[in-house]
Amino acid sequence: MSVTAPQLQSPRERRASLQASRSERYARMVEIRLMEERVLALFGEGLIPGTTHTSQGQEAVCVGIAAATRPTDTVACTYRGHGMALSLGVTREAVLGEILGRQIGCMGGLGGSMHLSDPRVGLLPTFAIVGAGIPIGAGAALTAQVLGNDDVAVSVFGDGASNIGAFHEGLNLASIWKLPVVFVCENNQYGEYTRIDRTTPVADIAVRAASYGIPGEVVDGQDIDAVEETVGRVVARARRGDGPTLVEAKTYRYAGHSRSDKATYRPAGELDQWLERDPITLFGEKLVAEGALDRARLEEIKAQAASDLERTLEVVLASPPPTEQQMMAPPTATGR
Amino acid sequence: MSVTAPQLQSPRERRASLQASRSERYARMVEIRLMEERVLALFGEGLIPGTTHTSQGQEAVCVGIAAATRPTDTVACTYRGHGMALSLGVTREAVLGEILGRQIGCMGGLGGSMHLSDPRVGLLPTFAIVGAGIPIGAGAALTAQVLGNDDVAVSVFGDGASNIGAFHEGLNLASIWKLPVVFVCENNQYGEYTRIDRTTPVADIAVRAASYGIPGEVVDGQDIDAVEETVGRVVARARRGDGPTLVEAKTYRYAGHSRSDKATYRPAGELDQWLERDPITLFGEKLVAEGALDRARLEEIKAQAASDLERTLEVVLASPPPTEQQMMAPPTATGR
Amino acid sequence: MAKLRMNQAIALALAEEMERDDHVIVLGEDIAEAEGSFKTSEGLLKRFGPNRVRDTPISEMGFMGLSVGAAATGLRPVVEIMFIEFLGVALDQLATEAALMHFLSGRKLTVPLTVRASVGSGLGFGCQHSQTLERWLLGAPGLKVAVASGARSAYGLTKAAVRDDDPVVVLEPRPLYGRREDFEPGEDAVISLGTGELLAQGTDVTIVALGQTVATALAGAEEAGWSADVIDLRTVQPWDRELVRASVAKTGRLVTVEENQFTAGWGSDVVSDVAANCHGDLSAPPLRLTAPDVPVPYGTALEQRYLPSAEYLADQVGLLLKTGTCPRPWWEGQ
Amino acid sequence: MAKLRMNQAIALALAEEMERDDHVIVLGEDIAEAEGSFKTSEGLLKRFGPNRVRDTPISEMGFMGLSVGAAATGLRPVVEIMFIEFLGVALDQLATEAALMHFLSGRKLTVPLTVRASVGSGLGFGCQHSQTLERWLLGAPGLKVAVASGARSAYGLTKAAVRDDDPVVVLEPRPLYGRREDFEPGEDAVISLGTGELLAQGTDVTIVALGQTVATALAGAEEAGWSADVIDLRTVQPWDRELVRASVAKTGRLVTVEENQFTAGWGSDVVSDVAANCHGDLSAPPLRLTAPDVPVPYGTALEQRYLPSAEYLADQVGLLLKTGTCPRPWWEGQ
Ligand SMILES: Cc1ncc(C[n+]2csc(CCOP(=O)(O)OP(=O)(O)O)c2C)c(N)n1
Ligand SMILES: Cc1ncc(C[n+]2csc(CCOP(=O)(O)OP(=O)(O)O)c2C)c(N)n1
Ligand SMILES: [Mg+2]
Ligand SMILES: [Mg+2]
Repeated sequence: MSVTAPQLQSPRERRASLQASRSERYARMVEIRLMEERVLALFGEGLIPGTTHTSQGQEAVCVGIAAATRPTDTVACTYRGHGMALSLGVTREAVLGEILGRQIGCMGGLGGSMHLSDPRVGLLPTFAIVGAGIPIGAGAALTAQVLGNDDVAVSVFGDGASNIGAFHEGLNLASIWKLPVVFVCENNQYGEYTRIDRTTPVADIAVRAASYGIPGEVVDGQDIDAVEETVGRVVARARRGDGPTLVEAKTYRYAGHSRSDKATYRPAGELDQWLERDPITLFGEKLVAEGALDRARLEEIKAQAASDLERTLEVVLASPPPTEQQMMAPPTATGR
Repeated sequence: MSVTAPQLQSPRERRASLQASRSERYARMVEIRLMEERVLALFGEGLIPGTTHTSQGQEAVCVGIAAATRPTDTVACTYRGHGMALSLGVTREAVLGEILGRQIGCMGGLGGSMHLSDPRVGLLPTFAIVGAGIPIGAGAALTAQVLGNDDVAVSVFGDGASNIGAFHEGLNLASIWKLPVVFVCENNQYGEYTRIDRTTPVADIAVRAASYGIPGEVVDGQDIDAVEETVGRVVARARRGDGPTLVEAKTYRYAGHSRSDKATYRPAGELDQWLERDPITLFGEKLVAEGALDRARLEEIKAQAASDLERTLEVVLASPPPTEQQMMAPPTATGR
Repeated sequence: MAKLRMNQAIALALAEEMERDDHVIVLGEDIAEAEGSFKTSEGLLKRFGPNRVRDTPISEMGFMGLSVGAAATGLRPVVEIMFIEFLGVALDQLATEAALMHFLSGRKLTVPLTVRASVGSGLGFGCQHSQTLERWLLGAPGLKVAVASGARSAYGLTKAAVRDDDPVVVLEPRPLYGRREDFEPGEDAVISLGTGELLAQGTDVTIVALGQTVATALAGAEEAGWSADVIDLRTVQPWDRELVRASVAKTGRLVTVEENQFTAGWGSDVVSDVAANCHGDLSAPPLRLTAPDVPVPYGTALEQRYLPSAEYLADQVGLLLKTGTCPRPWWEGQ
Repeated sequence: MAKLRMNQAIALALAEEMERDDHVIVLGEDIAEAEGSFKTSEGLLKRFGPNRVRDTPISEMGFMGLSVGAAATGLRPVVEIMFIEFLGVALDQLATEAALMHFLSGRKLTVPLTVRASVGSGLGFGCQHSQTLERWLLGAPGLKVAVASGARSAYGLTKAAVRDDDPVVVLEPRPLYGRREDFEPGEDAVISLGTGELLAQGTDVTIVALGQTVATALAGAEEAGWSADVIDLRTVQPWDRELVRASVAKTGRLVTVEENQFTAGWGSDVVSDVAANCHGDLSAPPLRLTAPDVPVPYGTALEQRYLPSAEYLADQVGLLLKTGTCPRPWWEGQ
């Protein structure tokens, strides 16, 4: 019995299986980790244009959010969005293909690493301008509120983004209109090469919720169950019509900010400390302790993910880059 | 003995006399009140182009700030800035002349009611874009910090402005750099025609200071002594190098938002309640109670202010509007 | 037929579109209870309720962003930016997010967003509340920009914008809000975005105008000793290249009348297109009539000096015809 | 003589100006400890300390605003905007506040602010990190905009900007940061803002280029069967109208080479000026070579197709000379 054959699954199916099964969540975290590591390697090989922002170490946050929401909910997230896209169900081919600039990518290879999306699982095009997605996510919640359905939206952003105006305006608007939106700050301790405490005078970004009269919560971003529980609870609150919440997930990115950044600005030992609480290891141990999976199974999942990734990469590399004609299609929906 | 003959005083002298004498502060508040009432009347007569924003009822805030600072300090304030300009020492001719679009105005009549300034008493051109002056004021504090002098800056803005991004970014920057700046929110309960509680989910804007790890204080904006004490104390703190403070002055504008707005959106009785705590009456009574002035003197001051205003108006109306040549002067300092 | 002020025509267009499609919502500062600073949303709150007609905080970046997100997920928001200058705090959401989102979604999402903003000089508001600033938006792939020249075109453009599946900005010259125009509302009045309108026909010159300057162009052409094709461009992005080129092919001369300052106004793009495509047709150099390269002055008297007037237009075109060269702008005579 | 990469030339210019005047400070995201995302502030923190070299939070509106206030009160701040697109969240502070503050102070305050921003395509960053966007700034009274075309002009323009008493934006094409150029640093290398430079002389055509396209223009002109005046505009606001007109008076033909999309690029203003002022001199219609009106594609291969290349330039100019009419752009052949 193989874990899954995700390449055969549609995004909706990938999402459903993740939501249904804890072991699938584990597998997805592994999938993300391996994909991100491979992306960095591919960047080193010159196969990825421009830049790319990976999320190793932060897998529990995105998978936890995907587990706590449904595909009709909307997610606005950032350029550091490969993991979120995979979590929500976007296929590996669509993600890796886009990062590599191939037609098989989710926008045909014309957008790139910073711009992943799939409306079928609620993923808005990921945002390359810091903070831009915060109010836009809240706008999806406005749609739900105006139409009177019970969808919610999740705006995901970094610690650094909490210092930009769009954060302030987005949270304030969501509060006064009681929009069904959850704001998740992935506090990975750094904005580019600068430690959060050099730009942000509060220890917990969650305290900023008080400025908007909404609840603020801190959650251990390395513990997927904690993320799912917290996000799930405040998503339910939003769905009930009780308004927005700010959730701060404390986490860490293992790699540098982008492309070839070696993150030499980090104090010695910091990475090691975080590696001790690796979200995949923690979750794996827990699943074993619970008796849900045994260690051999964990290894099988990893092996499966590795071979799935290889197959994905083959498929992606066989896909051509977009054509001149594709580039020249009008950028408007109406063609004018 | 006449109160003063302010028309003969330079802006610096007007500032110095206000800072030196409580009765002069009283006189200045009266001057502002009469000027603002006259401005509205002149608008009604068609003598003021475009729009104008008056500040009757808010006199204790601007005069209190002027009393608590010195002319080498910098003040950034808003289009509702006639009172602030007069408080800081800008002459009546310069203020009224600008509002009426005459050459005698502080920018030669080319700027208008929303754009008053006088660098000699630290007044930056008042800001017509909501929130713009908040970080710009902090920038003056950056100058003081970089140059190592002990000047401070005061950024003054409305309650409505506390929902705009520049507020968030400006306060955060001031905090992390410990800039010598005081942020004063003139909470006059309305942003244009909308009550503060419909746009702002916190009862006190001062609580937002916590988002930036700085002190926040609420002060009675109708009590000039309270404003002077509070602003003076936090200005001193900033001067010492101990960083910024957010001060919220609760106040009320008696007139509408601008030009001919009749403020019918206000609940019946609200204005009357505030009129019971009129800042000029309160301060006058206090001066009388203290024995500093007697009632006859208060009346004299008012009469003097009224006649000064008449004389100012005569002078201003005798001043021509700016010429085509003045309009055509290059907008750059270098002439290119 | 209805004789409406421009602000009434806009409110009517919005009401009709809200009636027609309950995904249309409107939001902005003081647009609900106060019915808009310029009374362009009169009656909407009462008729459609607070779920669809919303007063916002002073947070242009925020509510523009919300509207982009709402548009991408199924609504058709109409956002009011009270004065175009306030886009300076929200441009990212419009020019970088809304404009590119259809493209960035692999062409799967649409962003049927309408942004309305008041523009222009003539009311004495001073230099930061008197510009047209369409130049901030020109050249942005994905964005359409229309400019109303009166009640009729405001009505037709607003309806077209709300129905369009792309982000459309409709600019409304403030001095026209109070001016009445007779026209027939209804489906036939909806304007196809991207098309200009030939308002007068002549043989000597093609005058291209936009917004407020349409009236200037018509007035200037009326009494003159020459005759002109007068075109209301109506949409400045994309603009009706065919209409302008065809007219210039006939008249042999082009004059743009612009409210903006001289440098890099929309007229430069029109002139540049005509220069490239109608070179052989041009019997005189193309002429741009604009404001000078200084800030808009305070006060309505100087403002009138600042803007190109109908008399100035008549004179300049007369000189162009007589001399076959571009007359210098008034400010160079100084 | 020094052979420097463009980023080194910028760091050198900044260091020299900071040495020369201790009112010069630099600030931006990751410019101090990390020495700039593109290493344009290498060595500055070490040399001038954290009081004058400051890392900011991600708050472009905020730190641009701080810089405007600091400039108005005595400092000469140099702000880095990492990618020009980020101006979309800070435009108000630059175009509405900084640009107008001298005017609004009754001409009493000066705003010696320098804003540096990286621009352009060619490195595969995708559509929101690859534009030039000088169009957001063109036409703003009070603002100067310069564009570097290599180490030498980056050095000269940066020094000029820091010394200028008005707000100046210096745009730096990203692909040039790593490219070396030989030049003599020092006072003589400072460029007078507003002046273009004639880089090659010829008789058949005047080619006006800016930023990255200067190299394209020179390369295209080199092997061609025609000869050209090649002008590096250097400052795009105000731009050197005299230099361009004089050249066109000589050559009779104008071609602009622009990195931006076709609609409303800076070249439209150049063409429009020349069409008006050199009508009689033009023996062929003015031609604009630009990118097409679609978003910048991801990936360097398509990006190269997207941008006007030297070969395309050579071909198009050849056609212009041969036919006397504007050849169609490559994308209209499709
Ligand atoms: C408005 C804006 N400013 C600056 C940038 C450049 N930039 C890209 S990512 C980044 C750091 C963001 O940090 P954070 O919000 O903590 O997210 P993380 O990258 O850590 O996930 C910066 C400054 C940008 N994309 N947009
Ligand atoms: C960015 C921006 N948005 C909107 C406006 C229009 N506007 C001018 S004053 C005002 C209300 C401001 O309210 P508040 O900050 O409370 O100041 P007050 O007028 O009460 O003194 C608004 C919305 C503006 N000038 N700038
Ligand atoms: Mg971070
Ligand atoms: Mg207020």
